[in-house]
Formats: sequence, C-alpha cells, structure tokens
Amino acid sequence: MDLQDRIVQLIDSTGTLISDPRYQSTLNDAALLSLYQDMVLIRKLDEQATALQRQGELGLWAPLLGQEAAQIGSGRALKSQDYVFSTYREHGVAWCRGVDPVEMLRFWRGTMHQPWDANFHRMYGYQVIIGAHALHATGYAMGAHLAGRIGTGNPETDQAVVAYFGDGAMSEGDVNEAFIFATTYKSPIVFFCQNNQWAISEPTKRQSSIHLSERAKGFGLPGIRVDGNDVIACHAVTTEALDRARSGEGPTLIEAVTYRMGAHTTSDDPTKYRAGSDDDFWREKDPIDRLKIYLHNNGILKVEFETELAAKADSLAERMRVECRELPNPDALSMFNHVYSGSDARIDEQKREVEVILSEREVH
Amino acid sequence: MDLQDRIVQLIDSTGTLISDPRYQSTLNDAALLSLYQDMVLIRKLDEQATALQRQGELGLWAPLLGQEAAQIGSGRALKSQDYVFSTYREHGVAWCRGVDPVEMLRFWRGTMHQPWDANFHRMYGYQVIIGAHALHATGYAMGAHLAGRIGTGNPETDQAVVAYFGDGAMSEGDVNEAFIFATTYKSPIVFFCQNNQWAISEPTKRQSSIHLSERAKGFGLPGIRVDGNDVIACHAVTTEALDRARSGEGPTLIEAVTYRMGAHTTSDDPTKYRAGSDDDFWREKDPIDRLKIYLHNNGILKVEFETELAAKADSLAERMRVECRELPNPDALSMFNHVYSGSDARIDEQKREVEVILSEREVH
Amino acid sequence: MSEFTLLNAVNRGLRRAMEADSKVILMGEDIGKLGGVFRATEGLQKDFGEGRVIDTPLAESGIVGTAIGLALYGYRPVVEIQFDGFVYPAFDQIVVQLARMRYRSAGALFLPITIRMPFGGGIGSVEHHGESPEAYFASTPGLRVVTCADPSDAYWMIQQAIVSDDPVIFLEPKRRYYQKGEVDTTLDISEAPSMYKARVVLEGSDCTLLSYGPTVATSLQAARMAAVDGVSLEVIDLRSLSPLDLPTLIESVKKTGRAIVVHEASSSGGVGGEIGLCLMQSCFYYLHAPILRVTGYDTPYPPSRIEDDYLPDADRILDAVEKVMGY
Amino acid sequence: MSEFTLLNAVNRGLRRAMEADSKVILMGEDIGKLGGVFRATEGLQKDFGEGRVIDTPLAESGIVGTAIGLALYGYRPVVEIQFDGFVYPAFDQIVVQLARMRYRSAGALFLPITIRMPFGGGIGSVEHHGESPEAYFASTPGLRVVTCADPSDAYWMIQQAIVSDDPVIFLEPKRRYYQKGEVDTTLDISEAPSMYKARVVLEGSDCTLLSYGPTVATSLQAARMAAVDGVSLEVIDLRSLSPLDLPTLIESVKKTGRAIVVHEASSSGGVGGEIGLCLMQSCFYYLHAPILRVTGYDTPYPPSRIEDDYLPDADRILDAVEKVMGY
Ligand SMILES: Cc1ncc(C[n+]2csc(CCOP(=O)(O)OP(=O)(O)O)c2C)c(N)n1
Ligand SMILES: Cc1ncc(C[n+]2csc(CCOP(=O)(O)OP(=O)(O)O)c2C)c(N)n1
Ligand SMILES: [Mg+2]
Ligand SMILES: [Mg+2]
Repeated sequence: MDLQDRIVQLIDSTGTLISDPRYQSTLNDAALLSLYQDMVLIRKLDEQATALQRQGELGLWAPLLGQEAAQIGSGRALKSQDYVFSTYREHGVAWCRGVDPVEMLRFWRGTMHQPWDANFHRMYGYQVIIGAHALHATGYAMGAHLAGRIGTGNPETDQAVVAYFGDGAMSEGDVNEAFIFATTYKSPIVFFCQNNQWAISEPTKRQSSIHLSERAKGFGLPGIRVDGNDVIACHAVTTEALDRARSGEGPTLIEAVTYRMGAHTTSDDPTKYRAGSDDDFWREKDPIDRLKIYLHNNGILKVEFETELAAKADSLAERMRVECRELPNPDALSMFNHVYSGSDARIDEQKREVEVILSEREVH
Repeated sequence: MDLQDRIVQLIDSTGTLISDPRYQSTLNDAALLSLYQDMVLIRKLDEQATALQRQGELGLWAPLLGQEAAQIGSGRALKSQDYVFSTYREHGVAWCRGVDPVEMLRFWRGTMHQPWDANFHRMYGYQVIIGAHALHATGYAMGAHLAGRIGTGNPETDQAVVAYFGDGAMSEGDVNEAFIFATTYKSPIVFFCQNNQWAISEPTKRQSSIHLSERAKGFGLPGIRVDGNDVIACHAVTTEALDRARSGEGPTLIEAVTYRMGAHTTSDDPTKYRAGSDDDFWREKDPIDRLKIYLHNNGILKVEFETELAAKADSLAERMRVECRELPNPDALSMFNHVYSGSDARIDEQKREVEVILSEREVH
Repeated sequence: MSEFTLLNAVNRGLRRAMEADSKVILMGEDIGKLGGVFRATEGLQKDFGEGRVIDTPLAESGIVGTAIGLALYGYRPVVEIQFDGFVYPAFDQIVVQLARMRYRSAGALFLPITIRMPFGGGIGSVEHHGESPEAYFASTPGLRVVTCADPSDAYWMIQQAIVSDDPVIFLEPKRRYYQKGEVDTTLDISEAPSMYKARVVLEGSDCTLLSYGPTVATSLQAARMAAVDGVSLEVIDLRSLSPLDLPTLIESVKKTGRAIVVHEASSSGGVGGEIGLCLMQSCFYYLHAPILRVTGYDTPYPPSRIEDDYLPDADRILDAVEKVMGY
Repeated sequence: MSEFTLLNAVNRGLRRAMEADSKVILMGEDIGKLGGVFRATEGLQKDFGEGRVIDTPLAESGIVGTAIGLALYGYRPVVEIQFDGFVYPAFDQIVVQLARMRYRSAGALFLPITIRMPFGGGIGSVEHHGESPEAYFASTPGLRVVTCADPSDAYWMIQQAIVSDDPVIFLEPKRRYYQKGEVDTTLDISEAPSMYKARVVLEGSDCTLLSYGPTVATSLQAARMAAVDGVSLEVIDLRSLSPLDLPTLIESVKKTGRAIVVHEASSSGGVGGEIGLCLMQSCFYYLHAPILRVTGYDTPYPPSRIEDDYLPDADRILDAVEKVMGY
C-alpha cells in the first residue's frame, strides 16, 4: 500500500506514541491534557443528554459515544475565524466552538430548530438532512475565497470551513456535488467524514466498496484516512488540512475511522443489526482510554487533575439536568415569526386566530 | 503515468494501427468496413437532421458531429439482449440498436416524447434531464442481476446495460449516486461518458480538475480512458467492459475523449465561447478520416464500396427529408392518453372539453 | 377479524403482497435487518431474503431512480422513504421520471412503483420529522397519492397500491401507527374497498368534514363533541388525494350544504384549495357557507414543543363549524 | 422611457442590481461567456468579472446549495436555472434549506437569494422545456414567488427580488422574452410598483380574469375580443403568487361578481385552487357564479406539435366567460 493510503495514527490503543513521517504533532503536555479534558467532558455531556432523553426531557438524542477523539481532535484544530457545518451528532465540535451544552439541548427538547447563535459561534446548527450542508459549507468557502479571505499569509484572518458528515452521507448526491464545486473553485474547505462504521443499521460497505478516503481520488482532492479514535492524529491531520485550505491550496477529504459505540439515536436499538463482538472489538480502541494511559504513564495526568475533572464533569451534568428542565417552552405565537423578513397578511391572520384560541383557553 | 491511466488508442489520427498490451481488437476487415459505413451514415443522418431543423421541420436537433467513433464503436459492441439508456445526442447508438432515423426525428419534431419502441430496440428514448437515466440504467442492471441474468456463462443470454452521458453529467448527484449503487450491488453496467470537451459553453475543467475516467477511482470501479475518436479502441474497451459486466464482475466507467465538432444544439452558437483553433485541432483527429485512410491504404476500402456508400447515404438523407415532412402531427386528443393505467374522471372531462373545441373549430 | 396496529397492518399487507407476487421487492434505508426505523418491514428480509428486501445506500434519488430501472426490468418495487422530510432529494426522480414514464412512452412502458412514506407531525421529534408533503405529489400528473387512516385501510390499501400499475405515493400517518383496529384478513383483495373511493366514516347532516390520514381521527373526535351540542357532522376520509373521489364529496356537500377541509399541511397551496374550488363549482347553489379549512399554518413545521398548537385539533374544527353554521 | 424586450429588460435589471450592490453575484450554467442560453446575462461577465458572474458545474442542487453558503457569507446570489424543467434536482435545497433558514434560526440568519427561471411553454421545444412548476414553490412557506408579464415589470421586479431579504423564485415567461414594451429606467427602485402588488391591467365590470406571466397577454387578448361582444372583462396580473395580493383581487371580484383564473400549469393543484378558495371565502355573497379556471390540462406537458391545444388561449377563456355569464 502506498504511504499516502496508509491510515494516520499517532497514538495506538495501548497508549503508545507512533511516529509517522507525514505528521508531527505539535501538541505539548498541557495541550494533550486539555484535549483529554474535553473528551472526558463531552462524554459526560453525552451520557447526561442520553439520560435526560430516557427521563422524557428530550424528544431525541444522537449520542457521540466513541467519537470523542474525532470531534475534539478536529474541533480543536479550528481557529475562531473558521466556520463549521455539521450534522446532528457533532456535539463535541459544538463544544469546541464554545456552544453551551444546555443550548444544544434546545434542539433535542424541541424548543428551537437552530439552538445556538450561529453567527457568534461560527458554526451552523445541527443539520438533519443528510449531506445537504456539505454544499452550504462549500458555498461558504467559495465566499471566503471570493472575499479574498484566503492565501493572504495571515493565519489569524485567513479562513477555512469544515463540513462534518458521516459514512452514510458519502452516498448522497449533495456530498459528491460538494466535492466537485470545492475542487472546481479550489475552495478552502475540509470535508471531515466520521466513518463510525454505521449509518443507522447499515454498515459502511453498503455505501462503498473501498475506503471512503479514496473517494477523494475520484475528484482530485487529497484524501486522508486517519485513526478517528486517535485524538492526536485527528488534530494533526485537520490542522494540516485547514492550513492548506487557508493558504489557498484547496479542499481536503478526511476519513476518520471510528465507531459509534452507542445507538444511532435514543430511538434506535443496535442489537437488532450488529454483533456485540463488534462493540467489544472497538471498546479496546476507546479514544479516551488510550490518551489516559499515555498521560498517566508519562506522569502528565495527576490525581488532582483527575479528581478536579471528575468534579467538573459532575457539575456539568448537574447543570444540564437542572437547566434542561428549566428551558422555557417557546411561546406558541413564536411559531408565526421569521417566516419572512417582513409581515405576511395570511400568517398574521393565522397568528391572530391563535391569539384568540390561547386567550380563550386561559379563560377556561 | 501508470499504464492503467494511459489513454487507450488502437488507431491514431494518421490511420496507423497502434498496439496496446491491454486491448486486442478482434475486428476483421469486413467488420472495420462496416463500422466505417455506420459512421459515414450517421454523419449523414446528423447533417440531414441539422438541415431539417434549419428548414423549420424540427424544433431542435442535437448534432453528434465528431462523436461518430464513440457512438458506433461502443454501440456496435452491444448484444441484442443488452439494454441502453442514453441522452439526447446518442443518435448513433440508437442507429446501432436498429432505430430508424425517421423515428428519431419524431422527438425533435415534437410529435412524440419517446420516439421509438423501447422494448423492441432495448434502448430507452432520449433522456433530456442530465444524469437522471444513469440511475435508471443502474436499476435495470440490478434487475438483470436479481433475475439471475448475469454470470451464467452464456454470452448470448447474459445481460449488460450501458448508460451514456456527457462530461457535464459527471457533476450531477444522480450520476455519482449511480456509481455507488452500481458498485454496492456489483451491477452489470457500463457507464459510457463521452467527454466531448463541452457542456454547452462550459469546458470540461469546469466539471473536474482531473480526468473524468479517474472519477472511477473514488468509487472503486475500473475507469478507462479511451480515444473517443478511435472507433476500434472504443469498440474494444466497450466489448471488454460489457463482457465483464455480463460475467458478473461488475460496473466500469469509460471516458471516451472526443470533441463536439458542431454546436451544442441547433439553438447554440459556439463561436460565443470557444476558439476556432480548437475546432481546427480536433478536425485533424476526425474519427472517420483516420479509419478511411487506414482502410484505403490497406486496400480494404474499394472505390465501388465508397460509391455505393455515398449513394446509400444520399438515399437515407432523401428518405429523411421526405418522411420527416410526412410525420403525422399527433391527434390533439392523444394528449390525454396514458397519464394513468386506467381512466381518470378529471382528464376525461378535459378531453371532452377539447373534443367540443375541436369540433367547433371544424364547423367554423 | 383480527386486531392490529396500523403499523402492523402495513407490515402484514406488505407480506401478503410479497407472497402474492414474486416480482414485489422492497427497497429503502434500514429496511432489512432492522426492519425499518418504525419496523414496518420487520421480519420481511428474514423471510424473503436480501434479494427481495434491499437495504440501499443512503441516497433517496438513487433509491427512486434505481427503482425505476428495476420496474422497467419487470419488478414491482416498493420504496420506503424513511421520513416525509427526506423525500425531497428524490423529487426530480419522482415528479419528472416516475410520474411521466407511461405518458412519455405513450403507454408502452409503465412503472408499478409504490413509495411508502410515514408522514405528518405530532410525534415530538426534531426538524424534518413531521412534514406533510402530499400537495406536491397530488398536484403532479401521473402520480397517484393515497393515505390510510386506520389499520384496515393500511392493510388493504398498501396491497392495492402495490398491484396498481400506476406509481403510487402511499402516505402512512405516523402518529397513528400504534392505533389499533379490526382488519378482516379473510377477504380477497378484490373485495376490499377501493383506495380511490372516499369513505364516509360518520354520517351527518349539518356540515361535512373532509379529511385524510392523521386528522380523520381528529375530525371524528370533533364530530362526537359537536353531536353533544346537537350539531350533526358528516366525516369523510378522502383516502385518495389523486384522484379525488369528487362524486362522494359532492354528494355529501349537496346534502349538508357546508364543508370544512381538515389537514395538517399548511393551508396555502394544500389540497384544501383544490377540493374547495372543485366543490364550489359542483355545489354552487347548495352551499350555505363558504368552504373553510382547518389546517397547519402557513409556516414551516415548528419546534415540537409547540407542535400541538400548530396541528389542527377538535377545538379548532369546532370553531370552524360554528363559523359555517353561522352563515 | 425606452423600449426593450422582456429579455433585455431582465438583462438590464440584473446589471443595475449588480451596479447598485457589489455583493450581488450571478451563478448558473452557461451564464458567463455565453451569457445564458437565452442571453439574459449577456455581457455581464465581461463587465463584472468571473468573480461575480460564475459559470457553475452542471448540478442544480450544487448550485442552490452553494448559493446558500455564499449568502451566509454575505453575498446576494442570483441563481439562474436554465429551464423550468431542470429545477427539480435542486428541490430539496430550495424547499427545505433555502425556504427555512430564517425560520429555523429565528431570524438570525437569512438568505437573500433570487432564483431566476424561464418558465412556461409555447416555444416548440422538446420535453422539459415548457413546464410551469410555480405551485410547488408558491405552496412552500418561506419562499416568495413572483412572475413578470412585461418588460417594465421584468426590469423592476428582478431588482426588487434581488434587494429582497427573502428568497425569491423569479419566473420569467420565456415565450414572451421577445415581447417589447416601454420601461422608464429613470425611476428609482423605490418608485417602481411593488412586485407583491397585483396590477389591474385592464378595468372591466362583468368578470375578472386573474392571470400571471405568459397568460396575461392571452387574457388581454380575450378581453379585447369580449369587448367587441359587449362583455367587459377586468384583467389582473397577479405578479406575485406568494404572497397573493388578495385585497386587490377581492376588490375586483366584489365589483364584477365573477372570476376566472388563467394559467398554463395544470388545473389540479395549480395556484387557481388556492385563489378560488380564498375568493370564495372573501366574496361569498358577491359571487354570481363559481370561479372557473382556464389552464393547462391535468397531464404532463405534451409534445410541442400539440402544445397549442394544451395552452389556454383566448377562445377557451371566452368559453369560460360565457359559462360564468350564464349563471
Ligand atoms: C436525506 C436524509 N435521508 C435519510 C435520513 C435518515 N437518517 C438519519 S441519520 C441516518 C444515517 C446517517 O448515517 P451517517 O451519515 O453515517 O451518520 P451517523 O448517523 O453515523 O453519524 C439516516 C439514514 C436523513 N436524516 N436525511
Ligand atoms: C438537469 C439538467 N440541467 C440542465 C440541463 C440543460 N442542459 C442540456 S444539455 C447541457 C449540457 C450537457 O453537457 P454534457 O453532459 O457534456 O453532454 P453533451 O451535451 O456535451 O453531450 C445542459 C446544461 C438539462 N438538460 N438537465
Ligand atoms: Mg455513520
Ligand atoms: Mg459534453
């Protein structure tokens, strides 16, 4: 196999650092600790949200369990001027963009479609329509290019865009069209595909008979296969791809090979379609464990840090439990707002109708 | 460059045979003469149809000028049990499927949407929606597979499907999804892309920054780049791909590199967007000329044959001129037929309305 | 007579159609081992094999487009679109290719494809899981569009859709999936009522409620409440949105002189407008009041915490009844 | 005042919009060097550069999808869909993504995108070149849908569509592209009549013809013929299909007591149903006759040799007038 086709791995599942001629990690101990902390916290976030769904506080939740390294490794490679488009599962990336977990819950609780301030966080909300946002991301990147915001040599202002999607999404026409637009216009975009082995109940081989990273070869952009449970490698390849994008060298496709350790969503029952032995196989490759071992073995992870982190995680969970329940239901009348820029006679009339219904309901 | 990426050429533009370790042509002199004859006749057909459009007899025509080798070379590789889905430009392929040129004209004259008997010719009518039929073709091939009509070892009953489309079509989501379905199900299909350098006014580089044949690498099917003006090579690569398909080895993408020597359609004016020097460059590579030189130099093409062929071509053109004008306008009431399998009250009522209008018109 | 849920009735209907005709194949995302996200196809891959219950790549245009090719080959594909909100990537293949094959070929080719789709809101889920796209399809010549409102119809209509030589969009009211009802599975398919024939669910004399899918139950509830106040509502389940069974509708409205169309889809451009205009033309001298609509509002589907205020309920229907009775 | 063709008016309107706002960019297939297959963008790439007039890959979903990203970046994309029949691959991006961005984000994000599309039949071309898909869009909350019927409207409305912060589907009646008319280009855009305001093209007293796009001219022709027989028809150009300018329509129909909707799209599910039902509700006691429709039939678009029998013409309109006058 060509070197270029070999999967990038910088730390293996035993917690041993691996050298790779292509990528040098620039992460120091503090940075590694910080990545570790983020992974631990989002795992907690995920666990808590799952629990809230079980308790009836959320309509649905899409767990990220198992994908912490892919999301934190790539998410932490972003700069503030970059922009992100993601699916419903990238809570970890939203976390890296500074989105408060309780804000995320608004979507799943059904109080808002777009649960956080996209302009402020420079990350568009959860996209449910598989693949559609790959084109939005490409268009946004085309915009950065047209606006002269790439290739100026200033790494603090040059912009890149990341589009996150799954293995299943690779089959949608929109994603493939996005590859075409991105290469035709040499747009500053990184397509970050988390191959978590499953699209609901369908294994990746239903979507492709070859590695997904190889899809890139068909369109003429670099395709990189990275161990998606290796946060160091995910960080390194994304950093490099983003740098290339910002400096005007065009798009990259990254396939992060990982595993959806939980259900597709809280509505799903994976025992219907996959073997427990798969879970066991992948549990060995846990993205958090390996970094923990490394940090521990090298004396970087101190007991106090661990204790503090556990406390942080608990208080995050506690806050989520409390604040989720406090999330206000939207005013029913808000349903009529923001369909158009101005007012609309028909909608206004319907709104008045509901006003009457609501006021009558109060009377009764 | 790897051998596999090298363009396949078996006769060059000077009429010299080229040897290629990958493909051996099995065509004897008679077969070559017959391909030559077909190319000459469809060029005449095309010329005559263009003229008919100029005379107002057709609403539109999409000339195949320059693409004779790609269409005849591939079309003649088909067996009767195979099935074809094509665009609006594959008159040469339709010719190979036994469609009468006058039947073809019914579409362009506006008397029928689907101008020939698709079941009889085993070729579906002209598809105008770019790329849509790539999926139909793939589904048809999946059908052959499900029905056990591939891989039986009987070359006279095993079936393959060909989907023809252009360089522009390679950008449509549908075509890329077709690659996915075809590889996932290992369907007996050949995707035959005529890269005629232009999608109306857009050069191929607007659709892809690399060779279109390389698109195949992204999906895991073989991709072959063939000189599309070389009828021998087009025949050889298509024959081989069809054999593979019929024997159950799955799909192939063929990029036939050719040139649209004329306008996109009779409504188009290529001088608006391309240089005359391009035309000159490609005129040197004319698909008919090179075979003619070869046949002539080797004493295969006799003067009598040439004279007879010219006469055949003239009488074909003459018949087209006459019979096109004789093509009956459809009965206005036929517009209401075949929307559904049975009758539809609303449509029947509308039909009666038009009956009244027509009868009143007769009275006046 | 056996009692099933609507969901189970779909499953049994599919099974029976597959038993009756080996050309019937199912296609869709997650319909195989998993049996579909709602389990409508549960057990079918196990019993009929992977060649007849096909898990497809995640690409709706691809699913419908390849189904068209399979139908041309001679199969009778039944496509599952996982949720209403995911049908749009297949729109071109549905309205341009699927709908027109017969017409384009002057009857030489036809596509006996059924597209099943859970539709409508009220399940407390996230965006794109509560849509009512029926008007897009009902206004497309060449398609048939039907909905079932109870288990018996679900069982028979899915079979009728599958044997139909026309392409049928088959809409399943997802929030009624677990509603139970009697199904007489001993009938022959030819004895079951036609999916194209509207069903008078409840007879009444003052006003006709015209509905389909999930809001048939809502309409019935309103009728029961109205009865208490001495107002007699006739409830009709349209079953088919294309074609509309206008004779049944006209007969009812000529009798009651009033009509209200109830559906979850937005008012503007929903099927209510078409029905209303047709009835105005046919019942002009019979109407005591204009035809009204009780529908979802003219906004995108709202977040689920307020979806109950968006969806038509019995109270809103009764308000409209009061209005038409006051003319 | 200058005289232009409708096509030329579109071209000039685009140019003026690009001059007025450097964020306005054009995207589409063949719109650059070629200037579009109809030449609506002729000369614009030459004058504004390849960064503002962008030839795109051949992928409609891609075009609209990337336009959405560009709009989020701050651009104001004007997308050309080459022909009505080619819009469907972009349907998901249009009705699910484009239409809803503002709503989903509770007003934080918006997409000032205009999608231009030549529409309607009558040009003697092949399949898919004569469609009238307006109802699909007009029934989609979040989209605005407008049509122009003469050069002056083409010139002003395209500019209004572009400055609008809502996504606008801008339908150009292709068989009227070469129709000439006066345009007062000296006005400021704020002085031009609003694209959302219906236009009374001809005043009359007996019956109102409601039309838009290519059939406004047909309706006028019918009105002139009717006048000879002493029947006075009012002709209204709707201009906007979403929103409908109901006040103007209602005023007219209250006056005339009769209305006929004229459009090329099929009858069933066309915008005529919506208009008819709204008018019935607002003018119930004013109507002397039911509202009728003169439209394309409920079939796919036929082969061009018989398209004249499919398209509404003055005679069919007059037949309908006779009918409503006979009530
Ligand atoms: C267009 C569309 N089709 C179908 C679905 C239903 N659906 C939701 S998630 C999913 C699987 C996605 O798999 P993948 O892309 O691998 O992402 P993952 O869920 O594994 O993160 C499907 C089929 C959808 N949301 N959108
Ligand atoms: C979906 C769709 N979009 C746009 C068009 C308009 N159109 C017709 S032909 C064409 C160019 C096609 O180029 P290519 O695929 O290279 O085929 P060629 O015409 O060169 O044979 C375009 C854009 C169409 N017919 N269908
Ligand atoms: Mg996945
Ligand atoms: Mg081409």
